[in-house]
Order: sequence, then C-alpha cells, then structure tokens
Amino acid sequence: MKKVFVFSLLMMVVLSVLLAGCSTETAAAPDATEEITIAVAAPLSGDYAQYGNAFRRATELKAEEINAAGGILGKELKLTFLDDRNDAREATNVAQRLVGDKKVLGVIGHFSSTASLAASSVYEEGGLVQLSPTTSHPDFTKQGQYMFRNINTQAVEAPIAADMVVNLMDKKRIAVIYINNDWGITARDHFVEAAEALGGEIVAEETFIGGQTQDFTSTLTSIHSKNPDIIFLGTFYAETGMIAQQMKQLGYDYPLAGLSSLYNEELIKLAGDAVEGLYMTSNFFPGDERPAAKEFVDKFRDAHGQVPNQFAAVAYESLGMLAGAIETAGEDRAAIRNELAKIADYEGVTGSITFSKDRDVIKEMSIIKIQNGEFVIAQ
Amino acid sequence: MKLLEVNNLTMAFGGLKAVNNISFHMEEGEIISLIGPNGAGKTTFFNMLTGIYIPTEGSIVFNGKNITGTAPEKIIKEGIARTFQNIRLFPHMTVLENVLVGMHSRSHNGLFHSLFRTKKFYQEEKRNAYKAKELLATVNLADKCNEYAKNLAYGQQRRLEIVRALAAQPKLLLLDEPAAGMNPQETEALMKYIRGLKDKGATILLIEHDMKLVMKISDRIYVLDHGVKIAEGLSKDIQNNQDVIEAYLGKGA
Amino acid sequence: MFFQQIINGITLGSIYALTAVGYTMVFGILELVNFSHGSVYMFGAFLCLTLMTALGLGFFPAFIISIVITGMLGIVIDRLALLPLRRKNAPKVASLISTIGISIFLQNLVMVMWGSETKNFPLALNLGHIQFNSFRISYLQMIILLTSLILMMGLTLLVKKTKIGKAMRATAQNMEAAKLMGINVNLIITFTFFLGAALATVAGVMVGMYYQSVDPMMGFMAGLKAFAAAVLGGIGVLPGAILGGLIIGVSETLAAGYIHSGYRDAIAFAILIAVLLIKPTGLLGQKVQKKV
Amino acid sequence: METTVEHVNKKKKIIKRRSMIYVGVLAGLLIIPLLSLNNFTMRMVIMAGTYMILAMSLNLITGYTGQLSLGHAAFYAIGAYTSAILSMRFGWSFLITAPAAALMAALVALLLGIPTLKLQGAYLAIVTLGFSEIVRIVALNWMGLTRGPMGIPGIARPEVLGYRIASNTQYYYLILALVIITYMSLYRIINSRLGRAFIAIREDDLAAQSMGVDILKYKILSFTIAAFFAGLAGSFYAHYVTYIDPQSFTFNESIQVLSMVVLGGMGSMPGAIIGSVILTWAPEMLRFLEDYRMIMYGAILIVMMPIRPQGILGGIRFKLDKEEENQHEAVGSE
Repeated sequence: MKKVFVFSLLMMVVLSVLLAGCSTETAAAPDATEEITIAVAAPLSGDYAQYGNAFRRATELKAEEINAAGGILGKELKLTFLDDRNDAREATNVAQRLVGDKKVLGVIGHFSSTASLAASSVYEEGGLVQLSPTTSHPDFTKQGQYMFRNINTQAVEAPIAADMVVNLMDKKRIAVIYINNDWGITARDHFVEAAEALGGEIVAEETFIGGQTQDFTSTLTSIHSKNPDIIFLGTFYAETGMIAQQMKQLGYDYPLAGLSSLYNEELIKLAGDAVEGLYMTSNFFPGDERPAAKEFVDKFRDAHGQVPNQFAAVAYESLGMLAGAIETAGEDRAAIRNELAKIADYEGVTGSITFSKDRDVIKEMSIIKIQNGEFVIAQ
Repeated sequence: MKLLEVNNLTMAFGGLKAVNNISFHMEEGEIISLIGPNGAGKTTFFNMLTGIYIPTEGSIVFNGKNITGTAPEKIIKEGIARTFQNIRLFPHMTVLENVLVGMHSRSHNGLFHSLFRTKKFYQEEKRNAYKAKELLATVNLADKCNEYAKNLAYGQQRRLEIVRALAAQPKLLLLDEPAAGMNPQETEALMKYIRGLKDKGATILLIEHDMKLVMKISDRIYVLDHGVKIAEGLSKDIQNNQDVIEAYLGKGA
Repeated sequence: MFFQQIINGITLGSIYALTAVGYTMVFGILELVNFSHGSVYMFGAFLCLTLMTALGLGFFPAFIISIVITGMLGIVIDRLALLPLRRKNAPKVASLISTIGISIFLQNLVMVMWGSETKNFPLALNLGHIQFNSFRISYLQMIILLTSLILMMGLTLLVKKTKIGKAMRATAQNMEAAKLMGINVNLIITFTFFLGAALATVAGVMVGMYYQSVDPMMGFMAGLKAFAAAVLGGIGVLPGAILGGLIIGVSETLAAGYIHSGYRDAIAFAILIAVLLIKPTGLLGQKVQKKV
Repeated sequence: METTVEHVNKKKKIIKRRSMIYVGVLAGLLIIPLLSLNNFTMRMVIMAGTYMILAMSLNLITGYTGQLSLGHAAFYAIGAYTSAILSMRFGWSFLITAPAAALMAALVALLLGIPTLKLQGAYLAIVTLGFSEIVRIVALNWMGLTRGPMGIPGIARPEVLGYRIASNTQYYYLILALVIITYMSLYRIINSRLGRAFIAIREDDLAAQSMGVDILKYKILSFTIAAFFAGLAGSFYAHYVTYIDPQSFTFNESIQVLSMVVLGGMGSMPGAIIGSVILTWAPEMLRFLEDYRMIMYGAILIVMMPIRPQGILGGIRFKLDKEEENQHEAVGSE
C-alpha cells in the first residue's frame, strides 16, 4: 500500500506544480486598470545579457519620459521585463505567458533571431504585436502579420558597407570575417554580392562561432597569405577587439571595416590603437547632432553613466512607436497592430522611421570611423 | 572423457609470470581443488579459464573445443560459470534478478519480444522465474526473492553467487574461495551443498584455503606456488608432500 | 605561413594546457568531471581585474591576492557543495550536477556583480616579441607556455616528493584505504580544491591578459577544452594535460587555417575521439588492469 | 505454503489494483486540458512532456546502464532536423517524419556507439560531449542541408490521421501519447532480460560479462534505444515550435536533461518524470527573482544534491515492478 501512496503523492506533486503555475499568472480579462502594460522580452542572463540590459535601460528611460508626459491614454505605462536567456525554448515560454496575459498590449523583443523566430508563431497565434528592435533575420517579418522590426536588414546595410569599402576607402581586395549566425551570414551574402558588383574582389571568407572562439590567429594568418587590401568584419564588438589585438600581435597591419554592430565604447577600450582607423556603417551614433539623438544620449548618460549603443537606441525608439500606436488605437491588440503598421516618418533617435508594407524599416545610415581613440563621423 | 584440458598455460604481466607453464586436466563429475599460498596464481588461472585474461602462452581445451582467448560472455555459453573471490553480486538488483541474470546465456528474449510482450516472452519469463526460485530454494533463499542483494547477510551472498553461476547450467563450475569468511557451521552446510551438486553430476573446480573442506570433498588436488604447479594428486598424498608443506609454512618447517 | 600557424597552434595549445593542468589535478584525485573549473577560472580573472582597476593595485599584488582568494573559494565550494555528497557516498554524477550548479551560480553572480559586457583586461606584461623571417613569437606567448610547464613540474614534484603529495596519491588510488591509513581524506581533497582553484586563477588571469579581455562566459569553452585536453592526455596525468592541450590547440589551428574555419572545434573534437579510439585511456594514461 | 486458490486470488487482486492505478493516472492525465488551464500552463506542460521523453531515454543510458553521456542533445537535434527537413522538402506528414527522425537518431547512435562504447567513465563522457558539439557545428555549417544558423522556420504542424494538430490542447494529447509510448516501451525493456542485462552492466560489468552479458552489445543497444526516443522528442519539438536552429541544441541542453535525470533519481522512471517537471518549471517559477533568477537556479542544484544524492525518487522501487515478477512466479508454480 505504501508504494501506491508514493505514487499518488507523485501525481499530487505534479498536479500542484501545475496549479501553482496557473496562479502565477492572472488569466483575468482586462479590467479598467490604471495601467498600460508593455512587455520587454530579451536576454537578461546568459551569454547575451549585455544586449538585453541595453534594451532594459533604454526602455526604462523611455517609459519614464512617457509617464512624465502623462502616460498613455492618461494611464501610467508599466513595463514588464522577461528574461529569455536567448534560448528558443524559453522565448516561446515567455511568448506564451505574454500572449495569455491580457493586460500586455505589445511586446518589445526579442533580441536575436533564435529567440524571435521561435517565439513568433506564438505571438502570431495570440495576435500580439512583436516589435523586435534588433532581429535582422530576413524571414522574421514573414512569420506573420504581428511581427515588426526596427533595424535595417542586411539587405539594406551591407551594400552601404560595400560601397564604403570599395568606393570611399578605395580597397579592392577584401577579406571577410563573419560570425556564424544568421546575421553574420546574411551580412556576408549581401556584402559580398554588393562588393563584387562594385568591382571589389573577395580574397578570403572566414568564419567563427560567436562566444566560443577566442583565438583568431590562424584565421588571420590564412588571410595574410591571401594578401588582401582590407579586412571586413561581419562581427560584434567583443570579437572585434580580439581580432584587432591579435592582428597587431601578429604584426599584420590591415585596414579594418565593419558594420553598425561594432559600435560600442568598450571596443576602443578593448583594442586601443589596434582599431584606430576602423570604418563602419552606423545606425546610431552618440555624436549625432540631431536634437532627438542628442537629448537621448544626454539622458541615457545621466541615468546610467555610460553612452548608449545602437541596441539601446533602437529599443528606445521601438517603445516610443509602440506607445504612440496604443495612444491612437486604444487598448485593443489588433487595432494596435494596425496603427503600428501605419507609422510613417516617426522621428526616432536613429532618424526617420517608416514601416514598409512588410513591416520592415529602411533607415538612413551614416559612416563613422575611429580617430584618435574616438568615434567620429567620416561622411 | 576429459572435460577440461589445459596445456602449458602461462600468464605474464610485464616480466612477472603470475602463472607459469601449468598443465592440468579434469574429468567429468570430478571435484578438484586448487590450493596454494596467496599470490600463487590461482585466481589468475581462473581468470584465464573464464576469458578475463588472455593467456600469454598455452591452450585451454574444454569439452573437446579450444577456447583459449574466448571472451568471458562466450565462455559461459561453452559451459563454464564462476563465482568471485570478493563477492560480485549486482547489489541493487533483487535476489531473484541476480539469478535471472545468471540465466542470461540460456535465455533468448530480445527487443522484439520484450517490447511487445509476446507469448514467448511470458513463457520464458515464467519458466525462468520458476527455475530461479527452485534454485534459490536449494540454498534457503526462496523467501528473500525480492530483497536487494546488498541487504543479504554475508553467507547468504556467497550462496546467492553460487546459485547465480548454477543458473547458467554450467558443465563446469568454478568456485573462488566459497567458504571465505564463513563460520564452521556455514562451512559445513556449504560442504554438504557442494557434495549434493556432485551427486547430481556437477563438475567443480574449487579454490579454497579451508584445508578441512578441501581434504574432505576433493577428488584430486593441485597445488600452485609462485605461478608454478608444485604438486598434484589425491588428498592424502598432498598432505604429506614436503614441497607443499614448505610452500605453506616456509623452509625448515 | 605554416610556421606561423604552428606557432599560433602552440600558443593556443599552451593556453589550453595551462587550464588543463589544474583541471587534471582535481580530476585525477576525485575522478570528478568538474564543470566548475571554467567558472572559477573566469571568477579569478574578474577578481584580478577588479583589484587592479577598482583598488588600483599593481598587477603582481592583484594576481597573488586573487589566487589566494579564489583558492579559498575552491575550499568553500568543496566544503559547501561537495563534502556533503562525499559524506553520503553519493554517486559521482551527483557531484557532477553540483559542479554544474556551481558554474551556473558563479557565472550569473559575476554577471550581476560586474555586468555582462566584455571588459578590457590591461596588458600588464607587455614585453614585445621576437621577429623571425616569416613569423613572430611574443614573449607573453612564451611565458604562458613556460608557466604551464613550470606548474606541471612543480605539481609533479609536489605529488611525488612531498608528504601531502603522497597522501594525495593514496587518496586517488583508494579513498577507503587512505582513510584507514590515517590520512585525513577530506582535508586532502579540500587542499586539492584549493590548489585547483588557484591554478584556475593563474590560467584565467594569464589568458585574460593574453586576449586583453574578460567576460562572464569566458570560462565555459575554456572549461570544456581543459576537460578535453585532460582526458586526451590521460586522466590525472600532469604531462598528459600539457600534451593534450598542445595537440588540441595545434589541430584546431591547422583545421581553421587549412580546412575550414567554421569546423575548427568539430575537427578538434573529431581528432580527440579518434585518438581515444586508439588509446582508450588517453595518450599517457595507464592501461587499467581489471581488478578481479 | 500458499494454496493454489490463494495464489490465484492474490494474483487477481494484484492485477486489479494495478490496473486501477493505471486507469486512475491515465484518467487524471486525460482530463488535464479540461481544467481550462491557460495556454501558458499548457505550453509548460507540453514542454515538460518533451523533456520527460528526453530524460527517460537518457535515464536508460545513464541511470540503468550506468554510462555517462553528455551528448543527448545530439540525438535530440538529429531528430528535430530529420523531421524538419523531411517535412519541408518532401511534405511528409508527422506520422512518417517522427518515426523517420527517431530511426535516424538511432542509426547515428548505433554507428557512433559501435566504436566508442568500449570507452569508460570520463572518456566516454568527453566523446559524447565532443560528438554533440560536432553535430551542432555541422548543423551550423552545412548550409545546403540545414540552412545553418538561418534555421528552419515554418515547419508544418503535425497532421495525425487527417486531423491537424494546432492548439495547445491538441498538442497536449499528442505529447501525452508520445510520453505514454516512451514510458511503456522503456518500462517493458527495463523489466525484461534486456533491462536486467543493462542494470547488471551498471552494477558490475565484469560480473555481468561473466554471466554471459555481451557488455558492448548491450551498451550499444541501450544507447541506440535511448537515441531513438531522443530523436522522437526532437521531432515533436520541431513540429511544435515550428522553428529550429542549431542554437536550440547546445551542450546546455544535454546538461539540462542530465540534471533532470540525476535530480529525479537515476534508474527511476518516475524520477525522470518528476525531474523534468521540476526543472522545466523552476526557471519560470523563479522569474520573480528577476536578475537573481539563474543564481537561484544554480543554488537550488547545489542545495538539492546533498539532500538526496540518489535523486528524489532514486532507490525507491515501486511495487508495481516487483509485482510483475511475483506474478510470473505465481503462474509458474501453479
């Protein structure tokens, strides 16, 4: 009989865990609360936590501003942050939680394609806006009608970078190092295509696994044997620091160029004069003189003691657009989606934003470079 | 007919010859004891017979077939089963299951029959469980069927190990110090049990230190020392053999 | 280019070797697959960095203090997480899960304390390099290789010649017997953990300095590679760890240089598997005689 | 001695009680969706179900056969990719892709197992770990087959006998069926000659070998069967989340499943189930801790292990197992 008891105990544990799970969530219908809830879903722990934290700092700042200006529809804007650890499975859990929580009117997130694409089917089914500030995977907005992004896909950015390398910098023999993820691969594809069309020659293509590879010496040595004019980087700042350092240690002296992903004050600290003269495209640049950008940079610096990067910038304006859509549409998820889709010429910190009919954006980009240990406008 | 014939068997570990050029034979139905001081190479000899060690030289012919270097899991199919000096039961399996594992080589249920619980599966399981229980009854362990092996008393574990080996229906049973650690009453019972096996026609090769036991039940005795066979013969011959006395007690005894 | 690639490989290999020496030490004594080693390595590097930047200590004082503190962290880990398991005679896998818990705990703790960004680690020992015709070697690279060799020899002496070393070997061979011989097994194991954590810090700081950057996830891959190198060389064999590290480093580098940079780790692991199929107990590991 | 009549009565009683428990549990599981749980809870239950399959199958290798595998995610990934690719390229339905995925994973495990399973302990652990890294890296780089890091989006939802599975309730019944199939199969394997051979290898491989168990063969068999079910779980995952990429099958996934097995209790099927439920839910339950969530998760693992080193249900043997044996005896002695 004892074992039967254990078995029923087991079932009870299972059931009580399930029920406890229900109670963690308010399944109640939206009542006339005094709050408007928007969720921010991003990696707040794990390898990618720094990007999620950029989202958090920027959206908190924006929410404060909105509330200081009277909130949305006269109600207070409340943000709820959910950690997805940049893990596909956890992102879908988060999505399901948010879709089921009727108070949540829209979601800013997720950070990377792994998370955004895995979660998208849940958002689409639940009819909840998923506005990702950073997901550049070409398939993302094809997942459904509720997916939006606030970043140029590489179809837009990489050709600008190719033009920068081939025409502005006048380098023809190009070696490419790209991170082996969806972003890096799309960047490489579009860059290579555009560069070749402009008369450039790709002499080497090398890849690595982000967060796993620290040693680039063998890659750089191979590239050196191909005798390029320039190394183009489809990478993020952390690896770029190491690539530049190791290049210097090996005694190679190639000009470097990259994409907006490299923008981070930490890069100059990491690599010092090894990145001097690096050119890159930029969505957002703190030295930008436009008032919207200037104001954002100042406020961010006051609040967090550091200069915002592009991830913070796009998250900041994403929240602004979503809040605006709610203001017009009211507290109805489908209406919010329709309003958001209509947004045109929104004055964001990265410039003027208009959603295309596929809910993608096309933004202007500038070219910046590192000069005397500082990012400056190159063009 | 000769059941087992061992010719010039040698086992070297590096430079050390643990067993050196031993020849040996057994008839069906015999009980033979292998004695000698610690480190004489007795267990190494067992390990070669059961395929755990591959002999450096020499051959083992069992039942007319050369089985030198055959893997342990195949040796038992040839008909040699053993027990271990330091008991090696499956501690977290029940007594019954231990015996059922002993029947592994004599049973056939594979993935298909197990998965689909065919008629054949139940027949074999029932037959095996019945046989196992019969065997356990012979050593007074029938009521311990569902105990974990690790929870048995020491003497019970020794008996269970013998039964596990018998479950494979071996033609030759190797017992490695079955009486070690037993009290006189238990040893006495063990002796009766081994005799009973012999009466049923079993052939047994025994390593044992308990001389009383050895002398009472052995048909013949082989004596090893430092890997070399120093004597063989009937019990009373061995008792009076000068070399054997020296090996056990040291020179000048 | 080939010479340069070999140099690159040896440098990467000596980084692995440096991490693996400490790993194999604990591994050899406890036969514990230890997933906390990588996170202790990362913790040590962050601690040293903080001592340098926040307290303004010089490199060497910061280095030594962080070795001692992290060593004590090793003791805490053993006493809090692993000793209770040993007391209960828990299966090895239970300890493995505990070390995973420790590694998750430490990584996230560091992230909360120091943030998740990659941080610059100052190049405190900038000693320049020697230029040969077609390749160059920096002094730091040589120091890393030398450090791992010195540590290996020092540890070998410690294990072979000192009293505590003998006790360590006895514990490794047979914990029960060691206890009966009057060895305070738990003290020996705690000491081993202290040493393991201290060695992890040496590696973490040197590697942080070599790459001039540290981040909270840096220990993960380093831990796996150290594990791989230690197993490849033969568990618990100190020179084996060096050899294993060098082989993995060189094969990875050559794979990236001549085959495909995307497959570098895959090729390194494939070589590891192939070697183990030929030498099932690692390159320098002793073949275990079955005890019957 | 009991009389035959008593035997038969006892046997009937046992069977009756046993079937009552089964019916009760099954009824309980079947009505879960009727409790009108929200979609989030349903999703978590479904995810826990996926992990139950993974944990039960890893338990066969690590818990029952005693071989430490750190690469279970490899077979999970192979299953997911096989299923996704067959479904995308050829439009095959779930009823075909799922068994195909499971067989593919089993086949790869067989090919890997034949040369490597003679290795022991940590040596085997690093080989399985290395293999799972190789699988992930190949998935990352073999663009033509897997689309690399772009992943495979839009995987078709399963269709079972003309019935399209789309809602969480429908997925629940699908995963319930798969969990029951896995449980039944593994239960039957463990409580048979095969299972006894596996456990004997874990308990004492030399003694097992001396009793006629071909250790290598049975280790390979255990490994292959486990991979089969991991592949099945992968297939379900692909058709449930409808997007897979190599990031979803990292080493952490293997570790997660191993933690479930060890926490629940090695060598206990209900243990693996409990372990999967707890560790699937724990990160969600700890959300209120915000930044300290994963710190707490690590701390829980550290604290839990010494409390019950053998796992929550490790070492507890359910009477059901033993009854089956008794029943054989009873019948046998009639």
